[in-house]
Amino acid sequence: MSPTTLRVTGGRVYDPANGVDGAVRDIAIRDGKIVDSVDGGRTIDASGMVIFPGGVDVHSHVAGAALNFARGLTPENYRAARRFLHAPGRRQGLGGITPTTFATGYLYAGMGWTTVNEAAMPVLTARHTHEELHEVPIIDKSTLVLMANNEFVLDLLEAGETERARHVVAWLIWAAKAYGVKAVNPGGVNAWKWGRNARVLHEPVYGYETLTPATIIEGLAAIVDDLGLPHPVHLHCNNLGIPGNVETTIETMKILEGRRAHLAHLQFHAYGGDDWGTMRSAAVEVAEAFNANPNLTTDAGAVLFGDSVTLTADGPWQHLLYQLTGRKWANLDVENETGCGIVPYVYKDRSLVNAVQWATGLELMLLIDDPWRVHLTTDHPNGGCFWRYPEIIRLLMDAEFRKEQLRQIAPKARERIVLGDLDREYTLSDIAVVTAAGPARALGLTEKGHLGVGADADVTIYPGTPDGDGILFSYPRYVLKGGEVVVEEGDVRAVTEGKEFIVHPPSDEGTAEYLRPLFEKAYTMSFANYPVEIERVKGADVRPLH
Amino acid sequence: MGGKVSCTLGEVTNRADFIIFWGGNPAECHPRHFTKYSLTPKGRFVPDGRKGRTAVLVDIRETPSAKAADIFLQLRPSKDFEVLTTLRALIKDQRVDPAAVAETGLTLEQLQDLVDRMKKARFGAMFFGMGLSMTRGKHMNSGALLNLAAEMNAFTKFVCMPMRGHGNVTGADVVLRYTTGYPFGVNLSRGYPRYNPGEFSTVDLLVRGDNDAAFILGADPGATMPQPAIEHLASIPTIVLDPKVTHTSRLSRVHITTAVTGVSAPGTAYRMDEIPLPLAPALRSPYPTDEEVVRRIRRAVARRPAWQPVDENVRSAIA
Amino acid sequence: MDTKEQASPLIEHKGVRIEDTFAEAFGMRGARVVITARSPEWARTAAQSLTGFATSVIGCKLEAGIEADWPARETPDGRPGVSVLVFAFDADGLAKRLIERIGQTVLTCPTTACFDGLPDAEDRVNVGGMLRHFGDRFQSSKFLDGKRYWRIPVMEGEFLIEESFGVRKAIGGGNMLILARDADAALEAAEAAVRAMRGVRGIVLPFPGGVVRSGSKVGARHYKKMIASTNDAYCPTLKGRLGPESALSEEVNSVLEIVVDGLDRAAIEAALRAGVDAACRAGVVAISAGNYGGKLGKHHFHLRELVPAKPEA
Amino acid sequence: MWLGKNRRRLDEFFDVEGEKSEELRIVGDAGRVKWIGRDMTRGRIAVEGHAGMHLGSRMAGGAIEVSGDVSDWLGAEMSGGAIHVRGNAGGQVGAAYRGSLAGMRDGTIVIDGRAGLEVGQRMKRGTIVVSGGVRDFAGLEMRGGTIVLGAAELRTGAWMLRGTIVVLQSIPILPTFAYASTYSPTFLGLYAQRLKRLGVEIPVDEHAGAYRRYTGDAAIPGKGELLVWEPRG
Repeated sequence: MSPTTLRVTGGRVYDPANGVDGAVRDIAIRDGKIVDSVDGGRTIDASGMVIFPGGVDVHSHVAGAALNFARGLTPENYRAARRFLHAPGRRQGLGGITPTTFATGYLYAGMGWTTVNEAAMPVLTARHTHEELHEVPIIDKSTLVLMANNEFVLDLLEAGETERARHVVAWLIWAAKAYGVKAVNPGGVNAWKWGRNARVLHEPVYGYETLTPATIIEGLAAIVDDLGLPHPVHLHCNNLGIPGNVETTIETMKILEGRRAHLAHLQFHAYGGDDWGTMRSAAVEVAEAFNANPNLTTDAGAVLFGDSVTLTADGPWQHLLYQLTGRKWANLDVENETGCGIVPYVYKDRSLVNAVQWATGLELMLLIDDPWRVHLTTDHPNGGCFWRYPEIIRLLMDAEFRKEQLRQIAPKARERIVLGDLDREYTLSDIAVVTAAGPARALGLTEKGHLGVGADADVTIYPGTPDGDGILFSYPRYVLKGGEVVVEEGDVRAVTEGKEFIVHPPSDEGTAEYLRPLFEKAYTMSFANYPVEIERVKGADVRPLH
Repeated sequence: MGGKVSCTLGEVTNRADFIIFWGGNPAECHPRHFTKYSLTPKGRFVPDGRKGRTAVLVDIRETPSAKAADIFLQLRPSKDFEVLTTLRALIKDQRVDPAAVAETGLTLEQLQDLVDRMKKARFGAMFFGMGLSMTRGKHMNSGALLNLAAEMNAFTKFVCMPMRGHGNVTGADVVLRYTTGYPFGVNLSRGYPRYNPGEFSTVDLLVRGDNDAAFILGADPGATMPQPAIEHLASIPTIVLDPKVTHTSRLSRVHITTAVTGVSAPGTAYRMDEIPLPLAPALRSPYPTDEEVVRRIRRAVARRPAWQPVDENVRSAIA
Repeated sequence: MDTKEQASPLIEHKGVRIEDTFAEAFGMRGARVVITARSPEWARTAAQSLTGFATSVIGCKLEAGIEADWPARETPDGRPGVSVLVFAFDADGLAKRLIERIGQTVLTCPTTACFDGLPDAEDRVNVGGMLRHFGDRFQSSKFLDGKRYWRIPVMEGEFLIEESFGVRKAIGGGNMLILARDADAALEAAEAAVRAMRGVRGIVLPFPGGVVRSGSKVGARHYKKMIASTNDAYCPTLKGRLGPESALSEEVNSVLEIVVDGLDRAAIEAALRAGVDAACRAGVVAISAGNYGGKLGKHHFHLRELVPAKPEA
Repeated sequence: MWLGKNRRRLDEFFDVEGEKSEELRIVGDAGRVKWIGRDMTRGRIAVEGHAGMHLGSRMAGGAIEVSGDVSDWLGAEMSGGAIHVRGNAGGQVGAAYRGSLAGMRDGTIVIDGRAGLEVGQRMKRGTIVVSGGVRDFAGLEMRGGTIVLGAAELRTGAWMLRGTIVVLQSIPILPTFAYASTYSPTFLGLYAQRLKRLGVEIPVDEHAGAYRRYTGDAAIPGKGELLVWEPRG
């Protein structure tokens, strides 16, 4: 069994939430929590090593029907993937671009990340998402439920029934056993069900009289605030990936003034130009607008060169990408709620568009002043796999290295970006902010992302010097999750079960009865079977509201 | 290169105004499909129900489902691939050879008419059955229809999905995908998942006699598989878990009677559109559930010394 | 040209004086084009057309000639063929000329196909890969054993051409002069020499019928703009006017030159050796060679090395 | 080597003789031995008997000869080298493994006997010859390269984008292939010359016949070609 007490001594601690910046401190752990001091138990001598709070991924796609669809679509990726052989206490699996469930847990923990937010879950298949998450070991998880194309919600917003809409959203969150609300291409996914998109924020969504993407964004942001959810509305803006979308993104920020919101994978929304030939980075404009809006948080959605699978609820974008690449395409529309598209993709450094994307993600992280408001992500697996985060960390910390990399990219792209002019280098403390403290704060997970007394004992201990590739963060020496040593010397040593964070916002008692007839008209299953039973969410941890 | 463009069945109910059934006989094999999902129900954007939809049936014989269709296209056996490939060309305004088309049993005019109607549809849905996926061409026939549906999205909205067979086939497919990465035909004998349909799929393993034991759950290969496969099953230790005695039980060493899933055993079943449905048992059964039996076998096996896979990339001393 | 007759020990071959001088030749870049066709005649027709108007780089930017007939079993596509050697100052020029000439003379010629004859050469120029544009995107390619071939649809059927052609260092301007008593003797000797030299692989004789009657000198005495002008020292009709400046002795009344371009020194030597031997016959006074004092071209072929050493008499 | 899930020594199954060498001779029935010559880059393997699945899979160089039959996935995704099978082969010769975008990338496969389904599926380059004929879907989704077939069943060249399939007798043609002309393609001479050295004859004599050229597959739309030999008279 796990030791109930543990001490980590002699390491340099980076705990920005508590103002600790590289001081040598001892960390004491009892019953999975960080405490002042302990007597006895195991001691890990971390002299010469650096200590971080366990990483927190604010936006990743690790489970659910869409990801599972992608798995089936790309067997060729698995043949080249890292293999996990089964062993006593450890299950088989495959890594790669869309790792299998067990492998996902081992890979995140092996990298030092201990909390992951699955960013897109329909209510209708939430039961399945939770089944998968249950099979993702070690790490703690949370989910966001897709809401910006749910026809019940859209109809109410169109009718101006915001009060009722709030109750419906609350009811749906609990039905899905979700932690927060995700809005993907508001109105656009719904329009895609007729093969259309929502390109203009202030024009009615196809099929509606007055409802615009702007009203959906405003409405959902208000509802999430009113419900007091720990995490604000998590928004995937309209026009993802399209040259010139900078205008949409900045306009979205205006719509959100005075509201909390998290803008997902900002890189994909920060392009200038008119078409693929003239596309350029608009990171400067976007970062400037973002810096002026302290109500917002965001994550990078950085791109790394190499294979990926793009996977998003943004169905129309995926159809466009399919037509551009001429490769495989999968699409799965979910009745009444959302859709999803999947297209395998290769980011090439010699491609103008891809090189601009690569630079834009880094530029945003370097141009946004406050590291607390921008988090490290690749929108896994869209921009690159989560297990490649250490590569981004190196790029952020080393301006010289960035300049070297710039020489490899399509020469034309160098005129479309500003990365070469940016000398900022992240400090270790900044890295602790963008990988753990910041995202934990944005998610409202008060026991995560720091090492103060009372925090969950999720601790990652890295060697004090970089490895041969100049990457400091690829292999932690130790990873503690809930006070247990789960990774030691690059090997998964103990496989624990993680928690699942959910919320239970209040909804009017009549909400179910209001929804039932609508549901029976729109859906093809029984209403009683719609909500996920709480018993099906293993390790559920219902979090308080504001 | 192809794609899989699908949706949940409610999307079809609410939106589809043009529906093609290919190589299937839902009227007899999926009796509630027409009435519950695809044809007769009124949908949000198809308020007239059946009147608001055009149904096409493509098959090699006039099954009872033909009566439910507005258009019945009868093609000659094993010509599905030829017809679908022709349709893929026609939607792109490419020329085809009328004489070769005629050999399928359908005329070029019939197919052009079908294409014109498909393009005029607001939301098209295609369903296919074993008449397509299990006849000459097999997975390539299904692939042809899936590709046609994907490519139709350049003109209008189209989706496509298989009418899956009995049992929780879709569920097995879903769970295998998230645990191993692959949907079927998975081999774990090296300690990690390997996949190769034709090599590791059950029928191929059995026909070649590659496996030395069989554990069969929720299937009756003894009724459907080719004779060499059946003979091999009979020659090795075969264990069957099933609520009733099946063809496979008769040739197995052990048959364990289990509770009927959904009737007296709980769980999750996946509908053909991959929606998970909770199963609430209505009755009690004197028999254990499949899950219980598997857990008990697993516990018993765990008492034996464990087999440890060796990483084949590590060139050990044995080599 | 250095026109002085050398007063050195007398060399003789078959009774003909071999002047102790040398041919001065230049470094060039060469390629070999193998043309096949349905019949040997069509292959030769294309080859003749390809090598037409390619006597001297000075006036034609290219020197070319037919090297050999190839039996069907030796060609890449198993049809009868002809190989052609082409020479230019550099690889770029060679590529340009090949594209122009193959495009106009082989692509257009019925039943032909066109292959690289220097597969081992490391330097390569893109020829088929440019000519493919004639196909207006209807062309297609085949990749076999590391080589790409282009298939260009034409009215007759298809024209097949290899994408890249090997280029190697080569030598141009090897030569010999036949100094004869009269015009008949000069021509007969030249014809005999050409017949003998054409049996050697790796060389071509770029002038008409292999023979040039109008040897030239660098520049001109009177016209400043002329790059080359008549080789007055070897013109028999000018002996009277030039006096001692003429290179010709009393009995010489006609001179013909044979110019050899080859892929390497050994091939040119073999050709000259055969040529000198064949040209030494009745009516021929002497065999000489053209040079520029040895300062312009780095390849020198000394005639005395090309005739069998005479046993000491 | 592996027996099922267990790792065993080679000499439990074979009598092993000789020194380390670039040449390997396997004598006896290896019909159930998979992955012979997988990933090989040079040298020579001679199998005197049958060989199992995935023979020469992903090989990049060298040569393999089999005197008997081989199973499926012969030379799958190979990128160079040569394989010669005297007997018959299974399906997916030179094909792409499931999901891969490209099958055979270069090299040569010669089968004196017959082969199964999906020969040369998604191949990009290289040459496959099956003298005895194949089953359905030869050259499926082919993207380049050349396949020469003694005979073929249905759907030859289905969904091909580019590449050449030569068939030495009349076959059923998909409606999405358009007949173009009857001629003697010059480039076939190149292949004929090369394959003659491997003991394979392709007819190129204009007096003996000509090839009917079909282009397709219009479903893609592709610009591949089927060349079907038609003897004169």
